[in-house]
Amino acid sequence: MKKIINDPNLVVQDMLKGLVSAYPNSFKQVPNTTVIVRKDAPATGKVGLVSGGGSGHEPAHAGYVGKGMLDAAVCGEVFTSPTPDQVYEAIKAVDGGAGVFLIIKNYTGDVMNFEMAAELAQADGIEVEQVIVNDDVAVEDSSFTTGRRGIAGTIFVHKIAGAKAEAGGSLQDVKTIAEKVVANVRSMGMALSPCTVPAAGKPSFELADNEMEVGMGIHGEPGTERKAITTADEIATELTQKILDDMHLSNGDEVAVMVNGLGSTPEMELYIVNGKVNDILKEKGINIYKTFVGEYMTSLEMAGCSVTLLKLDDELKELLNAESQAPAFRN
Amino acid sequence: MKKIINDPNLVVQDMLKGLVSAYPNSFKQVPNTTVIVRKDAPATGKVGLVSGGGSGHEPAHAGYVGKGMLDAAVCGEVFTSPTPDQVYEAIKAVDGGAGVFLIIKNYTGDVMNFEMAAELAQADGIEVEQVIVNDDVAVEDSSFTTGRRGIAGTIFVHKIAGAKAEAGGSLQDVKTIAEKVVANVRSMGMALSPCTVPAAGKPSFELADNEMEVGMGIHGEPGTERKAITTADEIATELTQKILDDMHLSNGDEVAVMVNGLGSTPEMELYIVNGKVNDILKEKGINIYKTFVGEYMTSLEMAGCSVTLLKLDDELKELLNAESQAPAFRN
Amino acid sequence: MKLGIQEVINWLEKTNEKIQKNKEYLTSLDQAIGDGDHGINMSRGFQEVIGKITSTSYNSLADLLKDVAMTLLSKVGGASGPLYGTAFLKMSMSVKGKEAVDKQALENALEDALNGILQRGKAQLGDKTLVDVWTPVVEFFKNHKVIESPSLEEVSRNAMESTKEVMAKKGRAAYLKERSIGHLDPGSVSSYYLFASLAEAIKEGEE
Amino acid sequence: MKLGIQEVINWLEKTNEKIQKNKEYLTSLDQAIGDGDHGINMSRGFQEVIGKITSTSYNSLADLLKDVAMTLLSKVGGASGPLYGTAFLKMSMSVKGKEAVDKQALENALEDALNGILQRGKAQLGDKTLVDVWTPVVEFFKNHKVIESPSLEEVSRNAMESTKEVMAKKGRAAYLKERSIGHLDPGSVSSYYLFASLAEAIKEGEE
Ligand SMILES: Nc1ncnc2c1ncn2[C@@H]1O[C@H](COP(=O)(O)OP(=O)(O)O)[C@@H](O)[C@H]1O
Ligand SMILES: Nc1ncnc2c1ncn2[C@@H]1O[C@H](COP(=O)(O)OP(=O)(O)O)[C@@H](O)[C@H]1O
Ligand SMILES: [Mg+2]
Ligand SMILES: [Mg+2]
Ligand SMILES: [Mg+2]
Ligand SMILES: [Mg+2]
Repeated sequence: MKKIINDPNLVVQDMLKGLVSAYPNSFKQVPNTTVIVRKDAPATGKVGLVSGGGSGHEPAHAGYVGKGMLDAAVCGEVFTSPTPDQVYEAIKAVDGGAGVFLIIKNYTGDVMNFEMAAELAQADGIEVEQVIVNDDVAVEDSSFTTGRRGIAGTIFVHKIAGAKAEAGGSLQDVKTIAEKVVANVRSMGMALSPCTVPAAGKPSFELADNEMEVGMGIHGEPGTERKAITTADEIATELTQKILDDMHLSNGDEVAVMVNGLGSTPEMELYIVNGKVNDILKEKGINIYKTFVGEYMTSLEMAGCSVTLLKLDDELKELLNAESQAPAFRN
Repeated sequence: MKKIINDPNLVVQDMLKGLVSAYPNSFKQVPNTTVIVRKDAPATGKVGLVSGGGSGHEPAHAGYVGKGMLDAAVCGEVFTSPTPDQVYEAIKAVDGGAGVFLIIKNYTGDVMNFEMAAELAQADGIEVEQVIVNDDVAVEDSSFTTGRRGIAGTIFVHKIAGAKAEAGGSLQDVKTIAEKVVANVRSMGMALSPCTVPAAGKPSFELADNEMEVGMGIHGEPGTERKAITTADEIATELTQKILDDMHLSNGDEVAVMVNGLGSTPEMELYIVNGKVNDILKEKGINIYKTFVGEYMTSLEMAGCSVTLLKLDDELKELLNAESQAPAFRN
Repeated sequence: MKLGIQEVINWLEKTNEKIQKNKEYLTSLDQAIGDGDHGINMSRGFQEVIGKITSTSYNSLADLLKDVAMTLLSKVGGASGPLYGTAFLKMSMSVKGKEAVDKQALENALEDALNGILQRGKAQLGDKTLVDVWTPVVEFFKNHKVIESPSLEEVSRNAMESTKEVMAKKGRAAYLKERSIGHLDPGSVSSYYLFASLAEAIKEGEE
Repeated sequence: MKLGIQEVINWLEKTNEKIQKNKEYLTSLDQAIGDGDHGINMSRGFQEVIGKITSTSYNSLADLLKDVAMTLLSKVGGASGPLYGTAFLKMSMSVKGKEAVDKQALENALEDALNGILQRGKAQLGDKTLVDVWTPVVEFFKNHKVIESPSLEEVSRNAMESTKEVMAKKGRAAYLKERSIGHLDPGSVSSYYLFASLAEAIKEGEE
């Protein structure tokens, strides 16, 4: 394991220190927690937005804290959902009287921990609502299982629900729009190499020199299929097609595209993938309204990428374009 | 070599396609070249800013093309300076009558190719000026040798010279401010792992599991020293101290800090480094005006980071804060 | 059988020892079909539990178990944190007012804990989760008047081993579908440590 | 000695063959003390040169050499592109109006080329650059009335090999300081291919 760290068990604490000192005018840390909130929190009369999850997905989620996006991010241990007490602290810190909205990625741990926190806050009289993001089409959407995971599409939920809250939307408005984003966003990813959780000290899985893993999660979980590595064009085609199979987009529909790097994939490669995604969508008559290429939801130093499509209408477009002051998503 | 690419010899071409299709409203590609220019170029009456170099440093330099920063980026083959004819095309494309300014990183190849292009453009009657960025304190600043390399500090030159040009500065004004940035910016980097040029197919150097390379360049060039890997705090201290030794900052001085990832270092680790850089500067009474943490000047998938300090005065602060619409530097 | 405060602390210390000793093993099980943090999570959590309960003096079993619950809830995280936390919280509620538990009281506490786990995690028996260990253990208590330590250990071990050949339907391993077969469920292994330790604590309590 | 258009094309084709054959070798030399692209750069450039000159018919040596220069300038990039490009541009200017070069004209052309390289790159003899090969080759021409092919090859080979033991002062290898000692300079090796091929072309031209 080669990492630029101090004590492997203190990486989250050390990271938070460096994060707050990078943006002293935008962020503050709730004392004795791993919660990052907007400096001006709570914003009176505004719905407070809280997201979070395990660390190791930077810039998710603290990088999305800022005017127009999240009010708080709860940073768990690496790849481990944060505990209910931490989420509860975040809810209290951002409650400005208009209720608090939780954006939860669909992992058993996140769902349980956030829900327990919501119960604690509700007991205090804070109104809490939530959305569960499950954009990963690699996984079957079945009610008998855990269902789909939440991956890079979550960023669009942050952005659009954040804009709604900033514009003065009620807790119910924010919930409605967040659910609309979740209903219209799909993602799929692949990896060329695993990542190493600092405290574990060894890679999460192993891949031969000619192998790639398709449909893997963002926590070093193995994917749905392992196969011989192909070209960027074939990878882009496979990911995009899998999404389109699930989305039923038609000629003339408008989408936002995100080509997301998982940690160690050079931006050059992400752009190569984007070129092909673009071709595929154009060929089908799907209009690309806006494209995001970069590292939005990573998995430590995993090599690989994901593609996300968000189907847009006028309301979503307006909110997507609204101002954001979050360090990792400036609009 | 595991990469998400098609033909290794066509990575630059494929990347440019994906880049232009990601930002169709901001960028255009000069036909039959590897030159990316602002969609509205040339801006009549504004000094045109051109930078560039080998590819593989994304988002440098095309990511810095946009209102308030560069007018054009010339993208050479991976780690290979672009040829004079390409730079010449860029100069012609952004010449709006007020002259063209070249921002060149101090590598023999870049300097020679850009200067030949400048000669061609001057022969056409276009006024051309240039600055050579040499912020890397790893390398001795000697007039008997090639001198210092240009690395991540270049981004501050783009930003500040770009703001000056956007504000209506003359070619001489832009040159003066660019030289001021160069005089006040210093960087130093280290790597934990090498990178692989796609067409070469094998890593640029080898490092044992417990080794790091200090003072290496951004092209896979070996560094100035190879030693046992230490903690993030020690790495941050070594890089910052080497810079401070060269800069003579005193109590009360103000700086901008950049902690730059080289390609595959998780943002978490960059923030850990930033936390320590912050401590060191605070301890010395140096005020941190603004901090930039992220991937600004990469070296494909190299693991490692660099630290950059820019000493500020009121003029530099104002220009640093000016609006920028470049995809990789939004202000 | 009678477990008082000392015996429960003994149970938790034995559990902690097994978890610390097998931290890397648990993590490697989770790397195979999950995200590779189960050993780290359990190790962090139980270390804190031991720190807490050995530095506090307790008059009631419920208080002790509540501290365990709250420590697990706030230190483990992931899926296992709320599940183990809920389990101990339910046990604490179940033993309220008691200074020690006999066989029946322990059975009730474990059953309440299992119900808490089921409610919180919504898994069913056979989904390849720690429910697959807790369920047969509770059944075993129900079906036997007297709890023989070796049998308790055996029941929980067999239950843990049985998770190997099933396909996961809950938790991260569910994403792997068929590929989850052939691997032990990490949470079932940590639950096995809990019950193997309970068996030891029961036995030592009788000596 | 007389080199006309055919002989110069022969020279360049032989150079190209050596470069293509040693592409990976040149790259690995550049990986050791530079950035690992010299083989890629030279291979791309010379392939284009051969494509260009074999698909064009020339009446003048100057036109041929100018096409070589422009192709190298626009296809090689890096440090070597402008240097080799400048060298061939200066040679083209030097042979203006000539249909072929004799020994003296070739000597003048090479000297002009070297001066162009020195002006463009500002390196000095001993800086561990291709100047360390070009300088002794030009000296050799000046000091000999007749150019013996084997001697030309030997002079350039020795010069190339001599770069191994010196410390770089120009080019990327300079950043390595002492650590550059013990490695051949990649540009000197490609220049050696150029002169070894020239020696062959001269010999074949005389046959
Ligand atoms: N819904 C559930 N119900 C019961 N147990 C579960 C459920 N989901 C996961 N588990 C258990 O949790 C274990 C994983 O715990 P851990 O690795 O600590 O958390 P995470 O999966 O969040 O990384 C699994 O092995 C399984 O036994
Ligand atoms: N200033 C210079 N003068 C002469 N030759 C130089 C100079 N700088 C570099 N070279 C030559 O160029 C070679 C490197 O070429 P190449 O690898 O293609 O370019 P780059 O160094 O830009 O990657 C070196 O081996 C050296 O021989
Ligand atoms: Mg986890
Ligand atoms: Mg180069
Ligand atoms: Mg886990
Ligand atoms: Mg080179």
